[in-house]
Amino acid sequence: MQMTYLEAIADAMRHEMRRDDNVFMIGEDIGTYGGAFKVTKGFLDEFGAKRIIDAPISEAAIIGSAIGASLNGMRPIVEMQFMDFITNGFNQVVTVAGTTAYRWGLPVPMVVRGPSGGGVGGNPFHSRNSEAWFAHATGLKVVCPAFPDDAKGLMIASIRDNDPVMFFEHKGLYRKIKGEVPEGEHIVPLGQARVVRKGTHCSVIAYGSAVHMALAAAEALASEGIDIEVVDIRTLVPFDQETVFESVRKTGRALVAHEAVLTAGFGGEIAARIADIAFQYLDAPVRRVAAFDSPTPFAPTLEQAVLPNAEKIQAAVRELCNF
Amino acid sequence: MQMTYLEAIADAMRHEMRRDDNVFMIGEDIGTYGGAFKVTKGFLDEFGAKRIIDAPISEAAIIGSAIGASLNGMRPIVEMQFMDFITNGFNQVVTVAGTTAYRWGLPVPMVVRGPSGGGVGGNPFHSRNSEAWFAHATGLKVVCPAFPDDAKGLMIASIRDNDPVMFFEHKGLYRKIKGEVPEGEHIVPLGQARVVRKGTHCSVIAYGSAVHMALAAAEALASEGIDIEVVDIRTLVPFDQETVFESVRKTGRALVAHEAVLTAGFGGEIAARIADIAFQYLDAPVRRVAAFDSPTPFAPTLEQAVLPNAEKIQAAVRELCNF
Amino acid sequence: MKSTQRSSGKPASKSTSLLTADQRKELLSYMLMAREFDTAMLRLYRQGKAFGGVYSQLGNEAVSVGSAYALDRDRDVLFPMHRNIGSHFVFGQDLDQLMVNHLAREGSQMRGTDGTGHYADPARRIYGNVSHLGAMIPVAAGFSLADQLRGITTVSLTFIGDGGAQVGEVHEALNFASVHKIPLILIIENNQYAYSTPNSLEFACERLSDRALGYGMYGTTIDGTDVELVYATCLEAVERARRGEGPSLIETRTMRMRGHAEHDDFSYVPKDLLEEWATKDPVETYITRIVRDGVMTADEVKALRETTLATMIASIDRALERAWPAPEEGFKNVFMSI
Amino acid sequence: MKSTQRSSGKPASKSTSLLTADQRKELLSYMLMAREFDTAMLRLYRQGKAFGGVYSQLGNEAVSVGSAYALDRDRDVLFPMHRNIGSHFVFGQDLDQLMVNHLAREGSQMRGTDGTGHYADPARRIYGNVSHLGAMIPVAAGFSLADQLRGITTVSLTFIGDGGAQVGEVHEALNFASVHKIPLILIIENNQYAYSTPNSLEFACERLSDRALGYGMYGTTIDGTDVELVYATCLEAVERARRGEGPSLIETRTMRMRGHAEHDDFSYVPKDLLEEWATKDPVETYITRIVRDGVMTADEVKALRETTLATMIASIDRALERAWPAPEEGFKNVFMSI
Ligand SMILES: Cc1ncc(C[n+]2csc(CCOP(=O)(O)OP(=O)(O)O)c2C)c(N)n1
Ligand SMILES: Cc1ncc(C[n+]2csc(CCOP(=O)(O)OP(=O)(O)O)c2C)c(N)n1
Ligand SMILES: [Mg+2]
Ligand SMILES: [Mg+2]
Repeated sequence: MQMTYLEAIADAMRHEMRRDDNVFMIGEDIGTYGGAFKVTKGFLDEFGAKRIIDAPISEAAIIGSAIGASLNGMRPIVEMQFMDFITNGFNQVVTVAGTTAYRWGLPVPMVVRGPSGGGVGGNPFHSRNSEAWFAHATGLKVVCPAFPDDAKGLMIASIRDNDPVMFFEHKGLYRKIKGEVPEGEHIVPLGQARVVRKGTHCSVIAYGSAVHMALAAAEALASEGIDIEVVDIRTLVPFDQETVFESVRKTGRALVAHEAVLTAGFGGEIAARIADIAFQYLDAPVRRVAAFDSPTPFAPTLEQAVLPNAEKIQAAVRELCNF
Repeated sequence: MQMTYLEAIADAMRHEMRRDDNVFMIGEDIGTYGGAFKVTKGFLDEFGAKRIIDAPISEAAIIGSAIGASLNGMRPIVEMQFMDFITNGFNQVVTVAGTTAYRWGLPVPMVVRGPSGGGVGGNPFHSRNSEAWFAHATGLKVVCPAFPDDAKGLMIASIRDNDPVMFFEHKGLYRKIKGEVPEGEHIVPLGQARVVRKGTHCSVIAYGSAVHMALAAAEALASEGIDIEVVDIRTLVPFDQETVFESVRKTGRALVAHEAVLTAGFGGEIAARIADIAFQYLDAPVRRVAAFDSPTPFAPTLEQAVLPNAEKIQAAVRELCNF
Repeated sequence: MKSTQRSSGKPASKSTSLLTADQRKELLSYMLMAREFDTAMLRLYRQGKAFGGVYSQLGNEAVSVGSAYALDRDRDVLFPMHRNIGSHFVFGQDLDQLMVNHLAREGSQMRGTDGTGHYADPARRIYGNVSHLGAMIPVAAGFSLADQLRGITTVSLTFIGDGGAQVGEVHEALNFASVHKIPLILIIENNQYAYSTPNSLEFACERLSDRALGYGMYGTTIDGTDVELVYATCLEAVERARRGEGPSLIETRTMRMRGHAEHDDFSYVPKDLLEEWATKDPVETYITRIVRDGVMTADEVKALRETTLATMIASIDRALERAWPAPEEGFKNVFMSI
Repeated sequence: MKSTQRSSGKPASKSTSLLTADQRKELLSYMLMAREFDTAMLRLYRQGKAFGGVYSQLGNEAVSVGSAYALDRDRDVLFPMHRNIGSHFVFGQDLDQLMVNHLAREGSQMRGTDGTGHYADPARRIYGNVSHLGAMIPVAAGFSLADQLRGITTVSLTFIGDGGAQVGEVHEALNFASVHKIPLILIIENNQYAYSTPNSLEFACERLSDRALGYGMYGTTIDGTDVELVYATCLEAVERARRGEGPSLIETRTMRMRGHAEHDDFSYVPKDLLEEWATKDPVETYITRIVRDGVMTADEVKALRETTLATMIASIDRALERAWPAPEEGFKNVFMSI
């Protein structure tokens, strides 16, 4: 069935809520209003106010109570109205959720999800890509889908997972990306990258919105005779080192791309791993394309300038291929 | 003058508080008690309760009010009793402090400092190395001194800096490391790495406690005929790419070491940069030694197992040199 | 010795005015500016020319204007929120500059890095906000704290919504301010809704000012549609602050008469609630009072209103003529020095 | 209809007992366990054999014991803090297991990943805490929320200090719990100090339970040295919770009779304050009462006390004989599944 990225996420959550009474949702304005982006439109009617909880503006209490509920056998899905507001519940995520399995051997099967990313005039406080913080926090799985079918399959896998999952939806993809999505049960296991375009000259390793930039770059580069492979890593934690390794071994060149700011971003992790495990196969430096190290600015001229895009990826690939 | 790492930090702050009335301190138990680690012992007597503010347990209010004071011309130094508790004030640091210059063009000359790191039986909540979060947050300078003289010089530079500085003191070094520290004014500019041991076979790029592990490893390796160069990067942001590049160009081998957990740590950033800018000089993969991706456990057996140490660095260097 | 005071429950009201005719005229003019700013922005939104969210303050003008008017704009300091444009005007913000900032055009004090009411204008003692609700309250407290350390009393005025009041930082900031007797005034603008969420799902206390007791600070709940009452209540708070008695918490009761932002049709708000509050429109009721008291004639008000709207539209149009800031601005100023 | 109630200011006190002689004996035995646990840990600290901080609960025993005793340990759930070992005993924690956990030896329920009172023992309905003060309060609320969604009332009992009560998460959790009428009991253990910081630098309200009003929940302040009063007050809170009336906030007034942890000489505490509170020692006063009421003889109490201490020391010694957990444990269980 053709679905937008947003519909695929809603479909996954609806599927799981129908299937398992222990799944419930908590967040701001997710009930009557159906969420700021209308991801949970119709959920209140179908599942009632006990399972679709409109919470006060208290991110720490929202996440903390979800952790408590998950310790008591539930599988909460927490919506952050914007992923930016996770900074208000940060302590709950990294201090409590991310350490519980290690300390107590108890599962915290919670999904924290919401819109992240820029490119839509969101301003510095509605555009952040913060996935790397959580990848560096221990005990948290980190998921960044790029396509509707993955968004659905990864969401179902995340809800069923026994560990806390940070699920980053890219708000720019919500209604822009449409694709075929399997109906009913559809699971994409966490920890598996996906080669979304086969190619021979250079591997572009990306996730989230950057996968689409890479695919656009691939089209443009193809006309120049440069044939790139695009690997969508899909989940940052667990990280599928094998698939990345296979691709780089084959192409001998690696470009890492993400929308988050460059410094200490997850691209550093990917590039470092490539420079370690695939070193002898490399014919060129490992390079990264990412956002400039600034908050995401509001005015479209500035925002476009600082964010990565297909052209920047093209230019970098060209450099690597001419190395 | 010989000083411990802790004394050097206290000396720097005392120096700046005497010099500039706009410098004041705020934190928990820093007054009467002199701080949990006694860094501010005697400060209350010398500077009075107006400049040494014992605050309620409210990290967000502490950091937030320091930001406000700095907007009004002050130069606050904020003590986190343990750097772990920064997670409670995280939003203030990344959302407010780290974006103010960009948005408003106004300086937030604030230093947030405190003990971080493990190896002393601190438990998962008193041992975290969280510097990479802030390096990835934009608009924050990040400092991790390893030696008493640097601790002093970097602290003075941080207090005088017009940007918010996250200053990570390693609690394991507080009383363990002693060294010659210049009396009076002593400034180490932010953004300059330091080659703390010259060598030819392999560069070990490290910061904080890992510098001492690297130096211990260097001694041991020297007896095997392996001569490593140790680069202490000292400040993560701004990052001194040049010094790292020069070293790796010379040795042709790079090992990156830090005490923080591996995944998405700042070591990834350093390794990625080396794999990009120094690629053609590399004779071996770029490798990292860091903590295992877990919370820092409490029992000494476990803690020693998961943290990096000199032996792990030695083993990694040997591998690189035999590559 | 505690300045704690339980609010009376029923919003208080004063019938005689503390203010001179000129002051009352001035208050009305700011209220009209706030109102017509909204009208002009709404028009822009409908034309599809607005960029970013358009947050109306319809129904809240008396709070923004009355509170800021109680401050000394040469000494005190303002940390406004997203529905407080009225307070910017009271603090002397230049209209054209405001529009350029708001619409993030070339010449903006934020260089396009941000827009709407988020900007700071230190020369006018206005500091802006960030989107994260509650985050600027400790910052406002700290601003005053700095002057307190210098022996100067600088009152900080800031705001939070009925929704935002549930954020943890609000608690930390109020407690901190009360312990240190910081001259902070926090107005909780209870406009019945936080986005789509009604008061009943946000908190369970009777009055949000009841929280003052738990901080040992003064607290009261008042009718937020009465600009002179807001002014008088804030003036008392300013006086307490100047006497060194610390912070005040003032809950103003109003109604958010439009959606959260203009994209929101607010169909979740019961129609009769809107109708009830429409009769208490802060601008209309103040006009009635001003005219009744002979401060201005109805015609004078009408003329002022029309001029104000025209001024707003002209200023917006001038701002829109400007280009977006140059892309290079995006790469500047992440740090003050590097 | 609100269950909000202002505390009386002066701590209440009851003279007749709600409890049977057997129950009173049981209460005393838990108090003695708590007290002698501390004695034994202190001894260990002085021998240099303790690892990690040693946080005494001297003076706080009545709060831990009396509150947990009001719960139904087959239905309810406990989220203790760092000075609540007494409540672990009431909830049936096995002594040897507790020591092994506390001292992080092989066989610890935390496998050495953490120690002290941080462990969870789900079979005994005990969940531990983390060091970050206040962080577990929303978690405790969420635990009860889960059962509420299933139509079951599970009371969560948790604690925070006079210092920790200033953390933002406490505010968010209490407000959230009150809106959703979650059966949560939060005891604010006001023992006058947060580390070295006295109440006067922590908050400016008269009673920390005054904060209940701002959440529309029940609140009261009581003498925390009277175990039967703590019990009775918590029993009422449990009953309110079971009737669906939501959370309660109970401030207990005690004195921290030792340093923050044993490394701290607490020279910042005025000696006369300690002397004053020494006369109100919760264990000694309860013994006097028990003996006076003929529940036990002084000799019986003395014997029980000696046995208790011996038992503690023996258990500690058994724990210390164990090895540290194997290093490999450090690499396990970061995730439940990977
Ligand atoms: C910490 C945080 N969480 C969530 C949001 C998203 N958000 C923006 S405005 C809003 C509703 C605010 O309601 P209220 O505080 O009552 O102010 P009002 O808009 O009614 O004036 C929400 C949930 C935010 N900005 N900050
Ligand atoms: C969020 C946070 N900030 C700081 C600390 C450090 N800390 C641990 S205990 C303590 C004092 C606690 O005082 P209080 O809450 O009164 O409890 P008490 O120890 O007196 O029982 C502090 C500051 C912490 N654990 N968590
Ligand atoms: Mg509102
Ligand atoms: Mg205390």
